[in-house]
Amino acid sequence: MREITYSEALREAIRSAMAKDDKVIMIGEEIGQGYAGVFGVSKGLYDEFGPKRIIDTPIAENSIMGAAIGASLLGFKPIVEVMFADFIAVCFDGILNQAAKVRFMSNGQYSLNLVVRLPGGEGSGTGPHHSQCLESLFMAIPGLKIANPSNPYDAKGLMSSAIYANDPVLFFEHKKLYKTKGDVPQEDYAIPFGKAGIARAGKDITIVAHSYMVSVALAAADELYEKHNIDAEVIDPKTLVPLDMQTIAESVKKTSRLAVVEETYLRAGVGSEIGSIVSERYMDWLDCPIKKIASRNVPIPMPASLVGEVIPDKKRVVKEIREMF
Amino acid sequence: MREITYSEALREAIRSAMAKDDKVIMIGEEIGQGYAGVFGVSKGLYDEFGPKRIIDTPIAENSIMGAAIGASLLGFKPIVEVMFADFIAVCFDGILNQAAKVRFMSNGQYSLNLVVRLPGGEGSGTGPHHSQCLESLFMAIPGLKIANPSNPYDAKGLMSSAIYANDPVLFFEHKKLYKTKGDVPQEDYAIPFGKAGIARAGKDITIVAHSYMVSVALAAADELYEKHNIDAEVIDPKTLVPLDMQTIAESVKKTSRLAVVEETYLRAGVGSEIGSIVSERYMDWLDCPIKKIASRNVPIPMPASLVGEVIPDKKRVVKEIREMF
Amino acid sequence: MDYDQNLYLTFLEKMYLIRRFEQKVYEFAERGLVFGSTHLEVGEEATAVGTLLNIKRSDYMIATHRGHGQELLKGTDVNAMMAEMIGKATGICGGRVGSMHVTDASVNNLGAQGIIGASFPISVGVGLALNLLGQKDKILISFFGDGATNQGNFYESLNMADIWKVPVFFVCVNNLYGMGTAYCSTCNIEIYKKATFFNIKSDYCDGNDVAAVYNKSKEIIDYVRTKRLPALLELKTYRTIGHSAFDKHPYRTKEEIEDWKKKDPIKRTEDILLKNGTPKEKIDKLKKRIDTTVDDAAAFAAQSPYPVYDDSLEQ
Amino acid sequence: MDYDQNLYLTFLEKMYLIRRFEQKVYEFAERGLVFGSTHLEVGEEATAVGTLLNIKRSDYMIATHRGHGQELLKGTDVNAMMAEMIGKATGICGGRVGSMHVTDASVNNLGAQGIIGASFPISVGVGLALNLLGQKDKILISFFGDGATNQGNFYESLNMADIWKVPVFFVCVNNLYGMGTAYCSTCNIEIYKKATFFNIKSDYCDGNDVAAVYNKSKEIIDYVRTKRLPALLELKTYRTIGHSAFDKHPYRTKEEIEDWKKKDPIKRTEDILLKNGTPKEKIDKLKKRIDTTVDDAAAFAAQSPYPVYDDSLEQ
Ligand SMILES: Cc1ncc(C[n+]2csc(CCOP(=O)(O)OP(=O)(O)O)c2C)c(N)n1
Ligand SMILES: Cc1ncc(C[n+]2csc(CCOP(=O)(O)OP(=O)(O)O)c2C)c(N)n1
Ligand SMILES: [Mg+2]
Ligand SMILES: [Mg+2]
Repeated sequence: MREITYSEALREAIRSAMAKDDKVIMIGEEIGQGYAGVFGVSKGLYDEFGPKRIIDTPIAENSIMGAAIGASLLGFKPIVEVMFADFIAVCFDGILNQAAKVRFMSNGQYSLNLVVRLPGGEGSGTGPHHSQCLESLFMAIPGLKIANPSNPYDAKGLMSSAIYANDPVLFFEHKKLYKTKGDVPQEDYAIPFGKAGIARAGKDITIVAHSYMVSVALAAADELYEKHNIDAEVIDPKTLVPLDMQTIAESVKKTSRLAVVEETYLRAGVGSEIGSIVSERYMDWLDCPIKKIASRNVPIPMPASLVGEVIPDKKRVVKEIREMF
Repeated sequence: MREITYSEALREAIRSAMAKDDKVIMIGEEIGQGYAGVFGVSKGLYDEFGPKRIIDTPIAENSIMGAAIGASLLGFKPIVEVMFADFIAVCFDGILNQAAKVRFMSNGQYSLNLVVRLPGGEGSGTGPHHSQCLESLFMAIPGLKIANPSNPYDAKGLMSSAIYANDPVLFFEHKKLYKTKGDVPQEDYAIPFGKAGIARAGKDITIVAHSYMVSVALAAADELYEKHNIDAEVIDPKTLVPLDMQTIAESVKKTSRLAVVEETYLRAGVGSEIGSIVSERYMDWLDCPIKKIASRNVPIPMPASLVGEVIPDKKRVVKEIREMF
Repeated sequence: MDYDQNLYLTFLEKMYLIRRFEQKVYEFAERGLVFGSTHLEVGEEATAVGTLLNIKRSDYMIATHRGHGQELLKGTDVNAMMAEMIGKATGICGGRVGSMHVTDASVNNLGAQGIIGASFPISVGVGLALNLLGQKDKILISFFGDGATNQGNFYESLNMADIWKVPVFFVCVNNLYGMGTAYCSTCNIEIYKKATFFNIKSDYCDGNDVAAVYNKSKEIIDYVRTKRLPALLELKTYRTIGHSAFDKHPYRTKEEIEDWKKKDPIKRTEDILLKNGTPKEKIDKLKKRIDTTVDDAAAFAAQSPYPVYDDSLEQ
Repeated sequence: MDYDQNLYLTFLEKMYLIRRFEQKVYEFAERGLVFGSTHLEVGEEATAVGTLLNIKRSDYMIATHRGHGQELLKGTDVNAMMAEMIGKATGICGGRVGSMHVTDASVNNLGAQGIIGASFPISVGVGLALNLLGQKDKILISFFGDGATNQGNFYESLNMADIWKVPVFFVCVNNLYGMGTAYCSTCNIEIYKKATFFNIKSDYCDGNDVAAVYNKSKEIIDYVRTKRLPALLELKTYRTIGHSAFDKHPYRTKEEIEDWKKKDPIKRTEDILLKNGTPKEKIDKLKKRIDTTVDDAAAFAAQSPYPVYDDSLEQ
């Protein structure tokens, strides 16, 4: 099959939706005439769809979010690019108090098709204001969906679903993934929300990882298998909200061991949520305590010497998982 | 001992610190000449300390937070009142990207004494924009401390510590607690962060609850004891960050059962964090799965008929805990 | 404009409807039936009536937390409004959200925000959407208070409104205070001037003179509708009651309040009608009719059931 | 002002220091030693130099993401600056945060924000603190770009600065673009005018004319310092390089860039010195000295160790 990058896959989903449905628009800083997106996702779209569909804005995140919410109330399907996920803090009220609550507060009179693209994660020294993985925070806000593709195939399929999700979707992308390549069909397809994937089948331990950490978990799984005779199953939830606990549970039932690997922070992270659900519902299936392998509770530093200690890497994952046997 | 309300206890701590240290100031909307705080916490302080120490502002949460951060950088110890915790969304960038990161980013050259008072929780129909318990979100942000007093005694003692915490403190208060009374010594005292309290000793199950939910848990514990022969131990963490896992663990070791009761949301809530830590470290001590009893993942409605189903009450706590035996 | 008895009767009818509606809400609140707080606009009724009589049902609206009049005038059913006030299942939002957050898609009321300032960026977005749709007629009317204009969002959105040329009619109900804080203590600039900074057509008028509000709005709405450009109107008025139902408003002097009570827009309109020969009986009959409407709505609301929780609410 | 050779030599020395410093940063970046992105200010050096030569070490400063010049001029040690650029433990922030976030408490540099607009409210807070302290001398100089003035925070903070009367000197380095976006496409108002809306003293000048910047700043800083009131100065300039180190800046025309290169502030200053009789050798010597300073700093940085993680960083 044809190989394309994660950026290209995202663009393909957006382009196709825009071509078919003139209610699909993009709003953000530097997405059109300037940079065509800092990570190049909207490359070429301005030329194709023009300034009415690819809408450049001033540096004013509140207005970007407001523009998207307002347009969505009138039936548009805006895709917002927040240049770096960290900047969502500037328009957080739009997320927490407006977008997430429209459906409930209007008693279903309005619901929003609204994708908020959030390039997150550390990318070779992007530092404390341009590296954060914030998805765990948003899991605690009812009314939002959260997608987090780990590869080009999922990026395209999840984006296609997100545009029509009928609820605001926080679409967490990852800097280290944009240039990675993978097989992606030319034709349109949608990946349903709430259905996890098995990135690697195995029988000895279940590792749940999302976004960029899927590749770290897979690399660790290879080493665990080759050097330490541990056959790990790697589950990629694809969407954190809704979360496919069934697939995770089935895997844990088989392996009797659970580790969660994430770039979000250890405290109140994704591992906390998944770990607690497993201990609530499936405790009897576990042969050993669960393990949360996450970023340490430190703002993300710039130099590699510190980043390597803060964010989980293959070495740490291998070490921590070996301790479970 | 003398009984005073939670509001009065907060005021006593603030008043005393202000009298002793002229770097302690208050900043917020309607805290001085207008309402003296919507919940009356700053009553009388404007008359006593004047407009230079009790600083009224326009409706401009970003400036309130910025004023506090800036003043704190110059050695002041500001106490911010965000009128309702929900409004922190408007100045979230100040919390996430500035206040929380100052110590780390400056390499310890600056650290902030900064208390952000956050009246949270549902209060007889305050509805989706004035009722949220957001503390679980903030647990995932390194660099912040989180205090959550459940009674007047703790309110005074934790506030005294918070003002000198040398890191930003999100001080979550609760609307339903302001008028509750309790024994509070006249003299100054400080309650250390990171030391949980045992609100009720018991041997059959550990219930962790914070803020207003401590009283709900205590009421449930009484009924469990009287009607169902279950002797619950109720632990009040007092601060969610730092979190006193040791006290919780010792209790679980004794009781072999754990439930977490909270007004924050079920998904990615406090129970997720505590539950996952217990299953990571103390799984062998548990006789049955942990239980998370939290607000359902729904924006907070207005009418009691819906609120009663969304937020845990005594009846639900009793029912859910009985199911654990 | 020539004097038009029918128009003045409409002014009176609509303002009186708001007044009576809110009196009933206050009664409900006194009886403990209103959940949370409710913000009444007693004394400010001319602002909603004068503006919205020029607005079509197909136009969009964003109301404020003090929005009962705006919502009623946009066309929401009185019964469904009243039921919402006391959180009943027959309320316009199923009773979920109460007084502060009325949304009514059937009349293009997009919803009121409890977060002061949040409506500005959304208004720009609605205007953007109208532009993208190629709309040549519909506009948005977006209400806000004086206090809200200190939020950074306000200025940011005015700039966006200017550069994107959105057909939004920004209406400031300037009642001189935001809660207990006088506007003049928070900003040294008159509100209508703030829009002129951004090259936006802007004006002000006496918000207690319903005819003045009506005429000024008519002109500005015509401008927004035909030119497809933003505009702002500041209406100077006063709430003669507290910020929320049981606020004793100690931050204002008795004299100030009494002065403003003399400028009551309903009383003023009645006086004009009487002076121009409308028989008192006609006015009494009109009021009677409204009284009945409101009483019926109150009875409807009182008899309606509370909403029932169901798991599908979980998100 | 009369021509003063020593002053011009100082202008040259400081601007050349910034230029050389950033050339070295660029070299490091090319070699992959700079973590993340770095924003150079080639062409804009007169803005930092002209303003900060009038600022005392005891004054406070908030710099921008494009702040190397501001930080060096405020007095931070060149070695510690350079080491921070490549994330070394000897850096001014222990190498933790790199180019974009320099803080130096020893010279009252309060730190630069990576979040555009975040510095405005903090600046108001610093000004408030200076007022509360009863300071009669110290002020804050707060830098920002043209693009930042579209954030709502900017306007909100100007209003606060006005009503609280804070001793803050707001300096806008208007390089015509925010990343790839021309300011004129985002706002129809000139930046210095925005402050006049809020009754704040405001002015602008040619940001590539270091003497003009120096003189205008001197006057305004004197005003802020003695009157204890806010003021704003807009400096019109241009970065002749990309937004960040490897940005190929396709959003600007070659002609525009070449035009501005002709206005290079360093070249202009050198020409004035030469024209007024300063021997070329004197200038060369001065440059040589700076070259050595910067080379030494680069060597120091290169030889320094990377920071080591320790558990006490956890929060
Ligand atoms: C972001 C935010 N800050 C503060 C409040 C609390 N609050 C509710 S109404 C109000 C006053 C608003 O004043 P104004 O805009 O003049 O409207 P008015 O109430 O006078 O009609 C305030 C401060 C809020 N709801 N949201
Ligand atoms: C809140 C926020 N939005 C967007 C960005 C991305 N960004 C970094 S620099 C920049 C341009 C800033 O323009 P300006 O203020 O003119 O400063 P300049 O870079 O031209 O010096 C942008 C948009 C950011 N860092 N923070
Ligand atoms: Mg008002
Ligand atoms: Mg610029």
